[in-house]
Amino acid sequence: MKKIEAVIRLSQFDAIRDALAKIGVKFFTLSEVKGFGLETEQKVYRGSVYDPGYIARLQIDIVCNDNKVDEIVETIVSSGRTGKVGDGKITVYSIDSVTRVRTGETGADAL
Amino acid sequence: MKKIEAVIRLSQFDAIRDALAKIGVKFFTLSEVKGFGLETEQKVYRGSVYDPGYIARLQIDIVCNDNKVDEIVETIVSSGRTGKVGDGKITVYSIDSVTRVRTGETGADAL
Amino acid sequence: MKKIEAVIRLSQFDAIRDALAKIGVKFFTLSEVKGFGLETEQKVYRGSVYDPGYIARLQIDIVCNDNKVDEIVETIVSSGRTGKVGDGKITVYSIDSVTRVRTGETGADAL
Amino acid sequence: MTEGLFTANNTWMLVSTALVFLMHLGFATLESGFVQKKNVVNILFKNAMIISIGLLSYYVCGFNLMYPGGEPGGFFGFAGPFLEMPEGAAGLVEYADGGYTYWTDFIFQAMFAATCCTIVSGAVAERIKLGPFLIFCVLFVTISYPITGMWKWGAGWLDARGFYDFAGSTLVHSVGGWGALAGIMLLGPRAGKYTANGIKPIPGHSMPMAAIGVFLLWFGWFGFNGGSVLSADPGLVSLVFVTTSLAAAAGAIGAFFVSYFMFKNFDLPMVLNGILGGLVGITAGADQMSPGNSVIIGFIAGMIIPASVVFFDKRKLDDPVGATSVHLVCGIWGTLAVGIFGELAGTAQLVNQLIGIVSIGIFTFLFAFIVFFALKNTVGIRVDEEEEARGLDIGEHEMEAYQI
Amino acid sequence: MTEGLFTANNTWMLVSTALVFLMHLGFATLESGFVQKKNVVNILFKNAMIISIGLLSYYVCGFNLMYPGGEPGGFFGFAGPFLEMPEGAAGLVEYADGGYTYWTDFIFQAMFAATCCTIVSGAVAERIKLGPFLIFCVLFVTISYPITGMWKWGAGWLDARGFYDFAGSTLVHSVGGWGALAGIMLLGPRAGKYTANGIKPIPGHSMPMAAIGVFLLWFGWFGFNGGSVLSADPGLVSLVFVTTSLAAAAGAIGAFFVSYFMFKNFDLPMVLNGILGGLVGITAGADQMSPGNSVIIGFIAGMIIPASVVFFDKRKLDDPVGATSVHLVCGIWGTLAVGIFGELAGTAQLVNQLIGIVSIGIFTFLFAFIVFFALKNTVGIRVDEEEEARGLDIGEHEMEAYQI
Amino acid sequence: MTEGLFTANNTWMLVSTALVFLMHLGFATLESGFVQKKNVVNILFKNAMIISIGLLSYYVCGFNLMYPGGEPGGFFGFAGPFLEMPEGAAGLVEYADGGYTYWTDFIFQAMFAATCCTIVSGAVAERIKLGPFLIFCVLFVTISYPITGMWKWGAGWLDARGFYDFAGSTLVHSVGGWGALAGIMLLGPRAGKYTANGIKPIPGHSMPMAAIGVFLLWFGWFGFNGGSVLSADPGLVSLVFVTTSLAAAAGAIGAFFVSYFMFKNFDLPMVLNGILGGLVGITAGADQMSPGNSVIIGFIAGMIIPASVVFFDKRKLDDPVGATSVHLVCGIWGTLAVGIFGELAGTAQLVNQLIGIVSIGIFTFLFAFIVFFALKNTVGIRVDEEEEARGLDIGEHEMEAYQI
Ligand SMILES: Nc1ncnc2c1ncn2[C@@H]1O[C@H](COP(=O)(O)OP(=O)(O)O)[C@@H](O)[C@H]1O
Ligand SMILES: Nc1ncnc2c1ncn2[C@@H]1O[C@H](COP(=O)(O)OP(=O)(O)O)[C@@H](O)[C@H]1O
Ligand SMILES: Nc1ncnc2c1ncn2[C@@H]1O[C@H](COP(=O)(O)OP(=O)(O)O)[C@@H](O)[C@H]1O
Repeated sequence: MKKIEAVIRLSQFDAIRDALAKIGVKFFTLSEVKGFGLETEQKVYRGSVYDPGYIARLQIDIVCNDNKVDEIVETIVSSGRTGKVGDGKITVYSIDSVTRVRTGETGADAL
Repeated sequence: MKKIEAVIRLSQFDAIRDALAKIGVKFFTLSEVKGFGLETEQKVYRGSVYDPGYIARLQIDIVCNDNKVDEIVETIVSSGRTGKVGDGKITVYSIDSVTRVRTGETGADAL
Repeated sequence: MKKIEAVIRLSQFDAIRDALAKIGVKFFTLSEVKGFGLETEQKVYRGSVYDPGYIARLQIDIVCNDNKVDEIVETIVSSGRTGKVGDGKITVYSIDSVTRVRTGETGADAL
Repeated sequence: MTEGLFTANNTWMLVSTALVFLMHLGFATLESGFVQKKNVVNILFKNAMIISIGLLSYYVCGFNLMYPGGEPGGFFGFAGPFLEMPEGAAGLVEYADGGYTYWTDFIFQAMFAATCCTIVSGAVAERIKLGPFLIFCVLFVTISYPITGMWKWGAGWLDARGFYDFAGSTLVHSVGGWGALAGIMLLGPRAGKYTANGIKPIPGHSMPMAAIGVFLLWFGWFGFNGGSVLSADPGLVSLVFVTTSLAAAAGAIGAFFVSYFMFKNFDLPMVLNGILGGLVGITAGADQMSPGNSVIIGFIAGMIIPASVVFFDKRKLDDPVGATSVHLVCGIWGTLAVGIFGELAGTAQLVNQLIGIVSIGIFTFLFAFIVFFALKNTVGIRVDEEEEARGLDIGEHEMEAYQI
Repeated sequence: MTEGLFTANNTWMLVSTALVFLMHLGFATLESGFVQKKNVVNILFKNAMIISIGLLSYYVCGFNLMYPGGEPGGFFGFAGPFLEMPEGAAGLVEYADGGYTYWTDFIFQAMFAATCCTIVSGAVAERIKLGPFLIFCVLFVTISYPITGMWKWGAGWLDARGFYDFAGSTLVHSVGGWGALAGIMLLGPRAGKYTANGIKPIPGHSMPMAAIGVFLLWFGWFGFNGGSVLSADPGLVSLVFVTTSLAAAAGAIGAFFVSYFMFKNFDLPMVLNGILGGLVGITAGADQMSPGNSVIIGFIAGMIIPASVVFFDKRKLDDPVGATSVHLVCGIWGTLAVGIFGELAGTAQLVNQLIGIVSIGIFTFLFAFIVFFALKNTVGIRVDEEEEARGLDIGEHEMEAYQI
Repeated sequence: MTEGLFTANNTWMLVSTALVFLMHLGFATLESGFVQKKNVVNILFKNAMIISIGLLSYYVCGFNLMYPGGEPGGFFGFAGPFLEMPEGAAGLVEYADGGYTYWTDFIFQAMFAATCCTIVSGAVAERIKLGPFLIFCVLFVTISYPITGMWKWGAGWLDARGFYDFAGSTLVHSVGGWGALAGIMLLGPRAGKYTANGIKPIPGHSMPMAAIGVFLLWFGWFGFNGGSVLSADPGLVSLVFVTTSLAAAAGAIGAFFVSYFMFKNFDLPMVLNGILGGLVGITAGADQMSPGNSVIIGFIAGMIIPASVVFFDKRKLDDPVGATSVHLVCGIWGTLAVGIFGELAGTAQLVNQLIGIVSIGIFTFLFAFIVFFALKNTVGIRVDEEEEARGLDIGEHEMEAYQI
């Protein structure tokens, strides 16, 4: 079992969701995060131009079987890319177990 | 050291919190997430019936000692279950270390 | 590759961000969370004094190379500490890979 | 009566009408501010429907139930459905000795009518089923409110007895408060409010919204009380402006001190309710009081609020917006105050005030209780646990109030 | 004409002016409530600029284009730029037989003018470029609105023909609606609204804000219609208050039932739009209808709303706030209603109403279409995809509406 | 004086009173919109208390300090505490040659009084201790405001000298602005605003709230300026409506261009402040200006705003809502403008205006500075760092503004 966490652009979410659906990944958990990175965004407030330091982003968490990982990462990269600085990052790590609350099933059956 | 991440129903949070407290787990971190899964929720806006695709959910993060894991997972399953599609998922993974900022303590002492 | 997740005080964020910047860690992902822990906060509403049970906190996620971990953890501890209960927790765990969406680069190059 | 004076009078009455209308926005914002985010669409929906239902039902029969004309001193009367403008001058300058026209009379009164339901809607919020609540509103505003209103303003038996209620501390606010009390008694508290280890408050989702509501209500009250002079009489209307404003201000101060003393805290919702308490308190005698009296009445009303809120909470009577404390308790206080302070003060008057409070209270409470009871045991009045936890916005309206 | 009556009349007209001004806050809140969080600064900016541009352009030439004086029955006229207060009594009591002064006339009319642009701004929200939109507004409010307005209120040819539009169902609301229609036709829908698998609604970010807007608009409408009596005539103004309120209430009920029947849902935005539909519907004949008529007119207007919203969505005409349904469709309905109900009802009148609707419709639609078309093919009128996705607040204003 | 005229006059003054009251909601929403989410309860609490304190203190002694009667041309006077309605006609039609009654006079003036404190509250927001601030307010509104007010409106020495301030550019707005300046000088800026690497703005948490505030203030200004005619004189009041509206509109346009030119950005907060700047600017001479003059005055005021905001920021004078720029700077500009444009224009007048600005400025600034200084060195006026970081809502009120 692996967990994939991808920090992406707001504007790419729809494209990524649709691309993932195409490869059969319809289930995931989404959260709103603030990204501090290379990309910055100029803002103006009451006459002061400044850089708030962060950009609003989305984080997608996907639990999947080991064999699915590469396909999912590639899909996110291809559908989430704009080529401009700030497209985001994808991290992958191993998890010990996943359990479905409704049934108590674990492992692959829980997905 | 393990970390347990549980995505649950809004409506089950109180039950889960109380159940966890009973087994001595009073400390955790909570965040609001959007769940894309089997369960969907019909919405209507200005005359259009549609499915926004997600449901508002809560994610509970618990850091604990290895021996506590099963008890906690079982507790969340039993107290978080409604039996209807959409009760959520629990993932467990190993962490290298946990540190308490206030004291710098690490490992079990940090909890 | 490691991932560091730190749950911190709202009031310490600026100090921590600046301290991290000093050691060259300028990139991270931030999210707003609710902390259930030892520290509690009394509230009053319409004449009832009560304890909501949680305190608003921030979570900082940092992906870094293994050799950077200790320095980062120490920096967060030293800059995030107030000494009062509730300074927060830092967890560290290993990740299999990190990918930069923009370029598809992986590993150290992706940071 | 010159045309100029008649026009000035009628213009003021129409401005008052518009101000009273705006109070419904005040209630809508106050109530949505004090409920949880997940029930905001529901409360807004109720408020939008209530004013609409109130105006139409008052047009269909409410107005003629409340002002049946005919023999004074009665208990009930009905001048027939719908409106009939009297021919010529009879509907204009002669209709109310140049105070206002027939149409003005109707629309000003109609704006008052819906208020009693709005008061109920806040108290029963976050758990009542929409359908049954709307049915209750139709009956409450079409039957109950006009009948008790007729007893005093319609030249009924209480009027004959000498009961005094200038702008409706009892006829409007207590009436709403009694309805609210009946409702929350039969509904029961919101899930999780009263726990084994004490009261667990359920904070409102937006204090700015609540504050906007209170300021708008104060603003509208200039029409509610000022218009109840039923002409633009310069001396009287301006006095009413003074007493109304000073009572509201004193209410804030009263609630400020008592809540600070009771909870060691600068409690915004209490101060906001204190302002409303002062306004409700002065309403019964706004034209009878000196500025000094109005300060005392408002200050006491403000002090009552925190105590009353705690009182109802102790009895597990769950009222998310404090409608019972503000409208029922302070409404009673204000009505009694007419017998204690000001021009009319005196034991005889005090007795009359009591008779009015009690008789209207019994009738209204019973009416509301029976209606809610009947609904409870037929269609049911409370949403199920799952829906209450998820929120009525999704449950009843399949949408959310905010996309934030 | 006594000084007292003149003063009372003028006072009412100025109160109405203030109320109509507040409608611009109503539009601002309604529109920001119905757009996404990321476009709120943009919509507020537009509304703040529109009222300012509208007042100034009306001062510079709008007023004298709309009321050129001279030969009645014409198509176009201009009394010269800026304002010139007639000497002495001519600008005061004699200016409008004691109804109001020259200054009152200007400022009351000026508050109306900006309305037509505000209506457009809601419909084209979330995707139009700010600069080009402001250019459109300047032209629309400075040229198009006054010219068609002159046809009727400026004693032009439609007035001579007997076309009747009391407070502007056509002259103000439909005019705005036609402009909105032209805009959304040339702009195209917001990204993601109309997908392969059907309509994907884009919910507004704050229902409380939208509800505040509707209540404020209703409140302001007392001045919009009540002031259109052009004096404080007690009988007429109070009748207008009654018809306006009952139509709004009936609009809510009409939309309530139809939307419940169509979508099996208690649809708040529909009920809110239903209220506005009722108000727009009664505007053309608010002084000609009996209460009963106004209930029917409002109820039908309310029933039209859900159907109309669905109709435009079917045609992929994307209108985030429903301006076309509320102001265009109900504006047409209300104008026709004058030929069907009330004092003026009759075939001849109905024909005149049709002529007015069509002629003004054609002129306004063409004007707006040509302006938008010219802008589209020069500077462009739509923001790029990236900006639309990220939001116009960041794109056009480099800031966000909320820090929450 | 006919009864009709008297009634019409008094009615207008009471409507104005209600409108000025609503400005306090305008301030409350504007200020809460411009502060951070974590300090919203605090700012609302302050606004609710200020209006209440203001009304009561004005009742206790403010009114009689500001209008002592007796010898004109003085510096100080006091007609004794509380209110005493003159017997019979003396308090009614004869009180102000039929303009309004004694009660109207009091309540209209009372609504003005609290304004000066509200202006301060916005500037010192997000860091001042609640208790000491309320103490300041009591002293400021009970002593300082009435004394300087008396100099002009109470027939004091400035009035005798020929200083002119129609509705209070100096007497109300600059006075508030001077108090604000003293406050922010002694408080210091909010933590993190002025950093080593330049200014780090702290964006307000809700632009819709701020926009609602500005529209409500504009709306209320019709009563603030319109009521300052002190009768319903048709010609004058309608002229004031025109000048007030055009100045506000021109202020928006002025701020629009300058901020676009300075920051290459469509800056909503600047345009909103520009509107307020235009309103403050016209206030001193709203009855003396032609429409053309008012456009110029408003436009210049609007252009001043962005420059002034930057100016204060450069000097590290941290004003979250821009109160000093809007009320102090534009208040001074508006007062000077009376000597430059309109009926009174002339060097002699300009000198008188300067004398008024300076004398009132010195008195008020010193008064406020001394009070804040005394509080600072006793109870302290600033919350500690931890509380500032966590927010005053939790710190002072143990609650949050939103549950979202
Ligand atoms: N070391 C890191 N740890 C955690 N998150 C990171 C890290 N580096 C970048 N991110 C996240 O990825 C987002 C995009 O990264 P950024 O450097 O802006 O662009 P790019 O990935 O194209 O170089 C950042 O906003 C941040 O949220
Ligand atoms: N593969 C997954 N990765 C991450 N989160 C998931 C995954 N599958 C489901 N979830 C989360 O669990 C929630 C519940 O899952 P769902 O399929 O709706 O019901 P159930 O778990 O009962 O089958 C989803 O809303 C989503 O937040
Ligand atoms: N076992 C845990 N698992 C996850 N998060 C925790 C755990 N214990 C504490 N936390 C987080 O750390 C925060 C601070 O912990 P707390 O016990 O309040 O203070 P301290 O860390 O100083 O003892 C909590 O609010 C919570 O968000």
